[in-house]
Order: sequence, then C-alpha cells, then structure tokens
Amino acid sequence: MLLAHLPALVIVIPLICAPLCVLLRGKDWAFIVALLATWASFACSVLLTIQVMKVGTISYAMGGWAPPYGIEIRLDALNVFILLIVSGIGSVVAPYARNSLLLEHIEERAYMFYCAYLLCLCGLMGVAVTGDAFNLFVFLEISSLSSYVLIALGSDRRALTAAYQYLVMGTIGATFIVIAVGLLYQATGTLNMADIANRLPEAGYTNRTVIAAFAFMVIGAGLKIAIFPLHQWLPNAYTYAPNIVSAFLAATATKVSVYILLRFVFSVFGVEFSFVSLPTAIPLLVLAVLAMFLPSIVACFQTNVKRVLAYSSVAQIGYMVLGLGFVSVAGLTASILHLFNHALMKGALFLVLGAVFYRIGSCNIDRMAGLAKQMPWTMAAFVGGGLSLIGVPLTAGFISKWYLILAALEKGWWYIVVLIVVSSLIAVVYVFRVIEAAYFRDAPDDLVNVAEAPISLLAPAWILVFANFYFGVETSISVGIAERAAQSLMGAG
Amino acid sequence: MKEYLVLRVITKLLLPFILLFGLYVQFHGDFGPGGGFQAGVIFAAGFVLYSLVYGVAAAQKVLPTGILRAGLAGGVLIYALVGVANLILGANYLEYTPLADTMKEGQHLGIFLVELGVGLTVASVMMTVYFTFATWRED
Amino acid sequence: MLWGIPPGLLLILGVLLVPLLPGAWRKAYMTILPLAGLWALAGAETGVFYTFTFFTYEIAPVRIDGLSLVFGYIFHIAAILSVVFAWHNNDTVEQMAGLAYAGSGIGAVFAGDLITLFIYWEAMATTSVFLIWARRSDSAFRAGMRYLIIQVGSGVLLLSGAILMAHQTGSVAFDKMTLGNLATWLILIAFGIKCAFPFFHNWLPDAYPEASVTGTVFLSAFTTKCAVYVLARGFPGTELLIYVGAAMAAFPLFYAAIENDLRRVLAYSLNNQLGFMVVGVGVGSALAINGVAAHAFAHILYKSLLFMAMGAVLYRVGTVKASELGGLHKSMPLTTIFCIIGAASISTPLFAGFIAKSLTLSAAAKDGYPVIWLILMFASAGVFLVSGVKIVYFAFFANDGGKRCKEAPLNMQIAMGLTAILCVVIGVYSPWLYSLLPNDVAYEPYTLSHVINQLQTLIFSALAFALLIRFKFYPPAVNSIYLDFDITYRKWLPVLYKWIVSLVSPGWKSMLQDLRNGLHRMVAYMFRHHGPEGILARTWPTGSMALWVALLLGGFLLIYYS
Amino acid sequence: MNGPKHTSASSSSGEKQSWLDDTQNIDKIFWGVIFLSVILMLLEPFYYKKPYFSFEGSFGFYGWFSFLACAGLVLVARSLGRVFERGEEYYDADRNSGEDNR
Repeated sequence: MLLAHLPALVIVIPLICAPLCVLLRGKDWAFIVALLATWASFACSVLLTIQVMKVGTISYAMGGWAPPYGIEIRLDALNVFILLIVSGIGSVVAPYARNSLLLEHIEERAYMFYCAYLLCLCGLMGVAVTGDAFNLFVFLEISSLSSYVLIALGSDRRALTAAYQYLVMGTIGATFIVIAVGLLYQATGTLNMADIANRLPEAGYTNRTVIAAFAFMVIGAGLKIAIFPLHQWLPNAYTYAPNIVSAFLAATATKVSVYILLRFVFSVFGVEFSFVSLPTAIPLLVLAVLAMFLPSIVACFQTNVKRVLAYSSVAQIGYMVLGLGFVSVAGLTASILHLFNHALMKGALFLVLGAVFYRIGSCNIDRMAGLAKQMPWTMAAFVGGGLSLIGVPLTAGFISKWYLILAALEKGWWYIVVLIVVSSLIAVVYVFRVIEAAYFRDAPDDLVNVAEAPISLLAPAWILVFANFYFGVETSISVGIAERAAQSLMGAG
Repeated sequence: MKEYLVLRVITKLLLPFILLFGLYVQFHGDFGPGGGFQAGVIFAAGFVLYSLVYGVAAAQKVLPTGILRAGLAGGVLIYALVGVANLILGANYLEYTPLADTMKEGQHLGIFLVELGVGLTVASVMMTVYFTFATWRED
Repeated sequence: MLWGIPPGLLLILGVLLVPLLPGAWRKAYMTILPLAGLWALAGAETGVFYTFTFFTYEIAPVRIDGLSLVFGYIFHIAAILSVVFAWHNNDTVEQMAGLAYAGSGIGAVFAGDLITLFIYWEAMATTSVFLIWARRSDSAFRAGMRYLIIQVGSGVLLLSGAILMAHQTGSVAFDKMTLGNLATWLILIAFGIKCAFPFFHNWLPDAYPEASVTGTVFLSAFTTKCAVYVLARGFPGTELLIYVGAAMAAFPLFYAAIENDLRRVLAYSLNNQLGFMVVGVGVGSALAINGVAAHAFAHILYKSLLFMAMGAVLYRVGTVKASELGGLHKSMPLTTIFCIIGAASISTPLFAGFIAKSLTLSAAAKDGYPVIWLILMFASAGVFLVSGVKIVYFAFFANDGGKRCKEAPLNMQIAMGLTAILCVVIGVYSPWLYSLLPNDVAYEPYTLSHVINQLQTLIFSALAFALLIRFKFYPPAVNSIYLDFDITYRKWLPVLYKWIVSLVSPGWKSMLQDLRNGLHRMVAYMFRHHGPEGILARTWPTGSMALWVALLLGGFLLIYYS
Repeated sequence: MNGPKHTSASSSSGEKQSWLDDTQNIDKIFWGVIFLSVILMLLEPFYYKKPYFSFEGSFGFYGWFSFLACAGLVLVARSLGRVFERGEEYYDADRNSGEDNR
C-alpha cells in the first residue's frame, strides 16, 4: 500500500524529520534522525526508479486533486535519475556530518544544521519530483533558503559574504523563474507542466509573452546552474561553506538546476519552440565553450583547492550545457550522464578535502604538500576522484566525455571534439598540481605529524570514489536511464 | 515606555482582542477569508505590540526562545503529519477525506489541522525574527 | 595466464599490495611478481582472450601471438632486472610507479584493440611520470611536466584516431593499417610521439636524464619499445617510416657526440637505435620484422645495462657529467666491466646486439635501399663511438677527475651482472633469441665475412676515436646544453607569447579600463536610484553579478525579438 | 675486448696505481688499436665477401667507411656544437628574471 505513496513519501520523510531534529535538539539524536531520513529517502528513490523503469511514467495527485487542477507529482526517467543523484549523494554525505561538523565550531547547534540539511534535501528532491511549475519554484526556494543558511555556517568569516551574495543572486534567479512561470500562466492559464506543454502551441510560437517567459526561464535557471558568466556567486559559496556542505551542494544543487533547464526547455517549451523557432542553441554553445575554458584556466592558478574544485565545477557545467546545446538524443544523454558522473566525482573530491581540512585545518595547496605520506588513503581517494575529473578511461568521467564526443561527432562538429579534448587537458593540469604537491613535495615543518583521517570521513569519500570507478566500467544503469530520459525529453518536443 | 500610562493601559485592553481576532481568522479560515498565515501574523502582531510597549525582556518572558522554537518546528510537523495520517488511512498525501466519516467533514477537519500548523509556525517565525532584530547588538 | 589475470594487469593489480608489505618482504614480492608473470606468459597459449562488447565495439583486452610474445617476454625480463636494480630504494611511490608502469607497458603490448591500447598507453604516461618526479628536484619536476603533457597528448591523439576509426569502420580492432585518412595519420603520429620521431623526440633526452637513478632504467625499457611494437603491428611496410627511421638513426648521434650529461648521451643514442627499428618496420619484410623484434629485445637489455651503469655512477658520485667524471675504473671496477659489456653488446660479435642488429641491416639491403643502408652503417659505427666508447671512456677512464667512491651497491651489481650475462648468452647462442621471433626466417649471423666486416667497423670506429682524442680534435666535455627542437616550445613559444602580450596588453588594458569605468558608472547610477550609497557600495561585486544577469537577459531577448 | 683503454692523462693520486696510470701503457693501447686495424685490413683479400651493393665490395669498405663516418660525425658535431651551445641556465633564465636575457 505504501508503495503507491512513495512519490510523496520521498519528500515527506525529510520534511517531517527536519522539524524533528529541532525538537529533539540533542546532536546525536538529530544526527540519527537525519541519517535515517536521508537513507529512507534514498531507499524510496531506488524503489521509485525500479518502478519507473518497469511501468513508465508515474503520476501522483497531491491531496487527491486530479491534475492539471491539483498539484501533480510526475516521475519519468529523468525525474527519478535526478532523485537518485540527490538522495544518493545526500545519504552518502550524511554520515560524514558528525565528524566534519565538530571542527567547524557549530557543534552546539548541530541540530540546526541537520534541520537545514534535511530541508535542503527535501527542496531539491521536491524540485525533481513535482509536475507543477509553481510548486517547483516553491521547492526551489526551500532548497535555496536552506542552502544559504548552510553556506553561512562556514567557519571562515567570508562565508557570510559568500552566502549573502549567493542569496542575492539565487533570489534573482528564482525571481526570474517565477516571472517565467507567471508569464506562462498568463499565456496558457495553467500551471501543470504537462498541461502547459499541451497548450503552448495554441498560444503560438510567436507570442511575445511566451518568448519573454522563455528568456526569463533560461536566464533564471542559468543563474542557478552557474552558467558562465553567471557563475560568480559559486566559487565563494563553495569555498567558504563547511566542507560537507560544499560536497553536498556541489554534487546536487547545480544538478537540480540543470534539471529545471532541461525540463522547461525540452518538455515544457518543447524542442520546436526552443530551438527551431528561437535561436537558442548557438548562444548556449558559445557560453558552454567559454565555460569549459575560462574557469578551468582560472582553476589552474588558485591556491585554495576548494576554489580549484569550485571553478572546475563551473567548467564541468559547461560540458552539461554543451550536450544540451547539441539538441539531439546523444547530446542529451551525454548531458544527463555527466550530471550524474559529475555529482559522483565532485562529491568525492569535496569529501576528501573535508578530511584534509579536518586534519590540517586548511585546503591550501601549499599546506597540503607532502600530505600523501601522512594521509595516504585520503590522498589516494583524491587521486581517484581526480582521475575521474580528468576523464581517464575506466572512470565515470571518461564515460560522460566519451558520450559527449560521440554526440559531437554525430553532428559532425570536429572542432567541438577538439575543444572537449583540449579542455580536459587543462583539468590534467589542475588535478596534477594537487597530486604533485601531495606526493612530491616535503610537508611544511609544522605538519609532519598528521594522522590519517578518521574512518567516518574516509568511508563516504571512498564510497564515492569507488562509485566513480564502478560507473566507469558498468555503464548499463547510468547510461540506460540517461538514454531513456534523453529520448523522452526529445520525444516530448 | 513606562511613562506612557495611556499606552500601557490601552495595550493591555487591546491585547486580548487582537489575540482573539487572530484566533477568529485562524479558525474561520476554512469558511471565509483568512487562514493560518494571516492568523499567525495577527497573533504575532499582538505580541509585537506588547513588547514594544512593555519591553523586549517582558515579551521574552512570555514567549521564551524554547517555546518559539518548538512552535516553529511543531507547526511544520503538524502539517506534515496530517498528510501522513491521510496516507495511513488509505488516501493520497494531504487528501483529507478519510479523516472523518463524510468527505465534507474530513476536508473540514484536515484543513483545520493543517491551518493550525501553518498558524503556529508563522506566528513563531514572526516572533523569532522580531526578537532577533530587537535583541541584535553590534559586537 | 596466472589465475586468469591478463598479463600486465597482474603487475598493475599487484602494485596495490606493495604499500602494505614491510621492507624485505616487499622487495621479494616485487621481484617475484614479474617473475610469476613471465612464468605465466611462458605457458600461455596464443589467441585472443576476454573479448567483450563495450558500447557497440568489440574489445579484445588480450591478444597473444608471436610478435606480442617477444615483447611480452623482454618486458617482463626488463621489469625483473629493473626491480633488482632498485632493491636498495625504499621510495614507495617509485616502487609502485615502476611496477605499474611495467605492467602498463606489458598490457599495451597484448592489447588487441585500440581502446585497450589507449588505456594502457595513458597508464604508461601517468605512471612513468612519477619515476621522473621521484628525483624530487625542481628541474625534474618541470621536465616531468613537459614529459607528461607530451605523453598524454600522444594518448589524446591516439584516442581521437581510434574514435575516428570506430566512426568510419565501426571497429576498434588494432591490426595493420594503411595511411590515407585522418584516423590512421592521427594514430601514426600518436605512435610516433612515443617512438620519438624527429621533432617529436625531445621529451626523451629531456626527461630520461632527469629521472631518478632507478627510474631511468625502467623508463629506458618500456615506452619507446612499446611504441616500436605498435608500429610493427600497425604500420609494417609503410615506406615513409624508412626515411623517418633513417633520420632518427642519424641525427641524434650529433647531439650524443657532444653532449656532456652521459645519461643524456644514452638517451640520444637510444633515439638513434629506435631509428634502426623504425627502418625495420618501414621495410616490413618478414626478415625486417624479425629484426625489429630481435633488436628491441637486445636493445632493452644493453641499454638497460648502460643506464644501470650510469645510474650506479650517479648514485655513488652524484653526477654523470663527462666533464666531472673520469678515472672511476679504480673505484668501481665491476661497474666498469659491466659498462664495457653493455657497450660491446651494442654490436660486437658474441654479444646480443650483433645478432639482432644485422637482421635489420640485411633486410634493408635485401630490399634494395642503398642510401638507407649507408645511413644505417654510418649510424651503426657512430653509435658504437658515442654510446659505447665515449661513455666508457669519459666515465671510467679519461682524465682522472679525482673522484673516489665505493663500488656500486650489491643489488645493482647483481642486476648489472644478470643483464650482462643475458647479453653474452644471447650473443653467443643466437638460435635461442631467433626461436622467439615472430616470423620463420633462416638467418645465420656468424659468417666469416660478417664477423670480419663488423670488427672492421668497430675497430676503425675506435681508431677514429683514438686519433681524435690523441690529436685533441674531440670536443672537450663542457658544462653546457645544446639546443634541440625543444627550443621551439621551451624558448620561442614563451618569447612569442610575451611579445604578443606586450603588443596587445596596453590596448587590452585600456579597453578593460574603459569597460570597467563604464560599468562602474552604470552600476553607480543604478545604485543612486536604488538605495543608500554606503550599504550597497560594499556589495559592488554582487552588483556586477546582477549586471551580468541583466546583460545576458537583454542579450537573449534581443536575439529572440529581432 | 677491443676496448678504448687509452688516455693521455697521468693520475697524480697517491693511492694504488693502476696499470693505466702509466702514460707508456696508454701509448701501447693506442698503437695496439692501430695494429689491429692494419691486421683487419690485411685480412681483406683472404675471405669471400657477399656484397649486396657494388660499393660494399670495394677494398676495406667497412673499415674506411666506419673511420670516415666517425671522424666526420665528431667533427661535424663539434662545429654544430659551437652553433648550438648555450649556457646550462639557458632555459632557466627566463623563468627567474621574467625577461629574455639571451
């Protein structure tokens, strides 16, 4: 019986547990509640994935009001894939919180952290499951507001400024999205996404209101995704946030925003409108290519490794937008696949940095010199994640690049292939800078006796590193779902 | 504001009516204009008025942080749990029908409870925000 | 195959255990691992194994046939010898990198398709760079970085070629290819980079002399010979390679003749020997391919031996600069003898090189390439002069530099001794090596005329050296470097870059300045109308972010409405 | 061994003297190499060569070709070396000063 209600439960569980954390107060209790909630959500997501793979799209009417009048939860391959990423990363990261928090001076108010964490998870998953455009905005705001709080928890004072900037930019983005939703409502008289898609052709492709809605949606989502050059909020936010938050947000928040863009551009507006009637592909491709290069180069010169990773995230988002800009099943598959794989590698790398920070209190590349001797497992995990980030074969990163290249070849765009390959080489530079420091330089004098990170930090990081390799070899699950999602997105248009 | 006797007296006189009006808006929400959100704000406004006239310390004695926090979390919890109750009773999430014998009464009760949660949370949040600003000092 | 683990992968997986083992156990384990691999390989059947389908392509991770077996054997042997040579070394990273590198090389040789090959190809690049960095000097780090970029670049080209190929033919099988389309050209260039073709060769003399004492021994064996193997597999009989190979055989000698760093001399002469093999690949006849395999086999042994001897000198004396060495035969008599055996093994009768190299020369002659044959003869005489006579003379004899040290560590002596024995055994009993060769060709190296002619070549080469030294014509060893093609990217490119920057930057800066001023005014204008200057002034960066949003939205709307 | 054990230097160190420290012995080796060369040339008429190319059959081809090749190699390399020689810090110079001070 409960199986039928899984679509609701997956977001309700964290929603219930978030206030529970506040009521229970004790940090151990809150931790246990948060842990169980994330795991339960993940379990629900897995079950939902299986269900969707078996029977196709699932629709769930909230409050019993049938769509398109009531709020609908609608799950197809893309939705469950995103759900899987968010809840999966959430449940891997959660056990990490206990130790990671200790160091960052918010121990006594840890329950607040867990509450915000669960709300953020709830919001992100809500965005992923909902079939209602306005509801999507609400969930987006839930996740955004809680992530501002999470970022502001960083031990560095600059975390506050970073969170504030993120708040301003995030609010602008969300406002754009809600403006777009409003305009769409004006044009079509409905908020249900599937219904909007049905009614848009009636409104006409030259309708100025719809075009404005489209522009606002692309820019609003683009801001949330941190498409270059709308990315400036991201480096500070990821750098100064607590490590666990960096890991969680880097792996999930931008991914969910990419989902919003995919969903609206391909499903709601439709390929015909977005790419045939309007010249969207070229600007996106230009931005994507710029994103692949400029932030990568910036990353090469950063001294704080978290910042390196943050800029690298902006670059990796370029790949996702690139695949989207191909407007083909292959391109979308690559894009969705990279969404998943990038979550794995960035999650792993940020968790590793959390372990580093836990021991040496810094993520500066100079302070990490010679660390491989003292923290072999930690740095080995970094190497693993780094290889995936570069896209070395047998890692997840390779798979997504491979599909991206295939998609470009299918279009016959050689120069794009060259650009993809060259930009991967830049990744080699910034990853190997860290590896070189850790393995081939001598440790600073005050850091010669550093112990290996505790198992509670290492285990989540290694799980993700392992996942990087697993999904680099066994691709049937990730590629299978991504392909189905891509087909349904293209088919909808 | 100790010297403004008129204000103090009038405040004391008004306060029950404000709170009562808040409760009216709250419980009448499912029939007429109103509901948890508005009621929560009105309710909180009463306490804000009280603290403006009698001082923040006095207001905090009435509404300690602990209670506010409990209300803040509890309201959300009520909302979410009502939804779950429906689930357990065999309907969709937030589909209130099975809460009572007839559909009409079920919907009635469900909305009532959910609005209660909303009101509780909104009032608590308003007060928390107010107290945060009122007690904030430049370090 | 041992426990069903493909050759190469055995070493790579085995590496994972290395850091867990304590000192002596670890050394024993590291020695036994390649031994086990060799044993397993000796019992292996030929054929293609473990095939599976990846995407839509047929992947063949292991292909065992005559050609890959020869290289597989010698790579295992080289790995064993290199490990023994490195027994004294306790650097875990270096130990792991060395074994993994050897494993990748072996894996690459048995790769039956281009994707597997690419994976091992990149694995070789990334593992071997640690052997260079293990020297832990600034210059080693930079040389390693250059090396890594070039090597990874080669892999990227290979992958591009493979993808193109897959696109065109629907198959990624690694078989004989013919030049003629972009895919095969890319693959050839990828191979050529690792094989140090002229103008792609600089990574070799640049990086090998910078690697650690033990690292260079590893390095000298695998990367380039693996490249020779893939050329022999993929492009036998490609005429272009004959000319490329001839150029490779000749020009590095000029550098080797004057270079001061003796390990760099060896690196250049390694490049020259690769030229021989590339010519053999280019000729492509059954005899020539046999020659390539035999030459690679022998060359790995004697070049390792020479690098080991120089490594021992570097280990004990701290330098291998010809200008600072000399007279070491008194301090290191055994090393001297081993080095002389290594030098003799290049081409003296009764040593390994003699029976191997003559195959290639005969093949070139038989197919009628007189000019090429002459160049090879020149190179053959020259390499004996520079990497044989010169090395031995300057390191162990010459002017006594006054350096006194201990004899090389025991494990190095053992490694050098084993290698020397192999060199002699192979040279004396030629049928053994010949029986390993992929093609069935009868060839007898020990004919009277061949022996005498070879002795004439060598003795007159030595005579030339003796006369040049006696009459002071031989350029004195001095501390300097000699420009090579790498000047293009190490010097000219940066200079060009700086020049362009200096040309462009004033205009660029003023443009940026104007832009910034403009933006500043614009944002300031907006702020005047939106709030108190004081508070918002602090958020100027946020404002600029918002400005970007507005600009982009405006841009999109402009495109859409136009 | 046809090793090149000749040197014109004389060691001045007081430790155990090796056979090579004596300049006379160096001369012996030098003349030994010349003697060997002459012998190998004299062998020329007494065996059958099987030349692939006509020039290969000319008298003492391997000997004189090898000699010329090596002498030429070193002499050419010597003059090339003068052109291409640079100080050891050549490539490092830029990085330190940020200028091209060639």
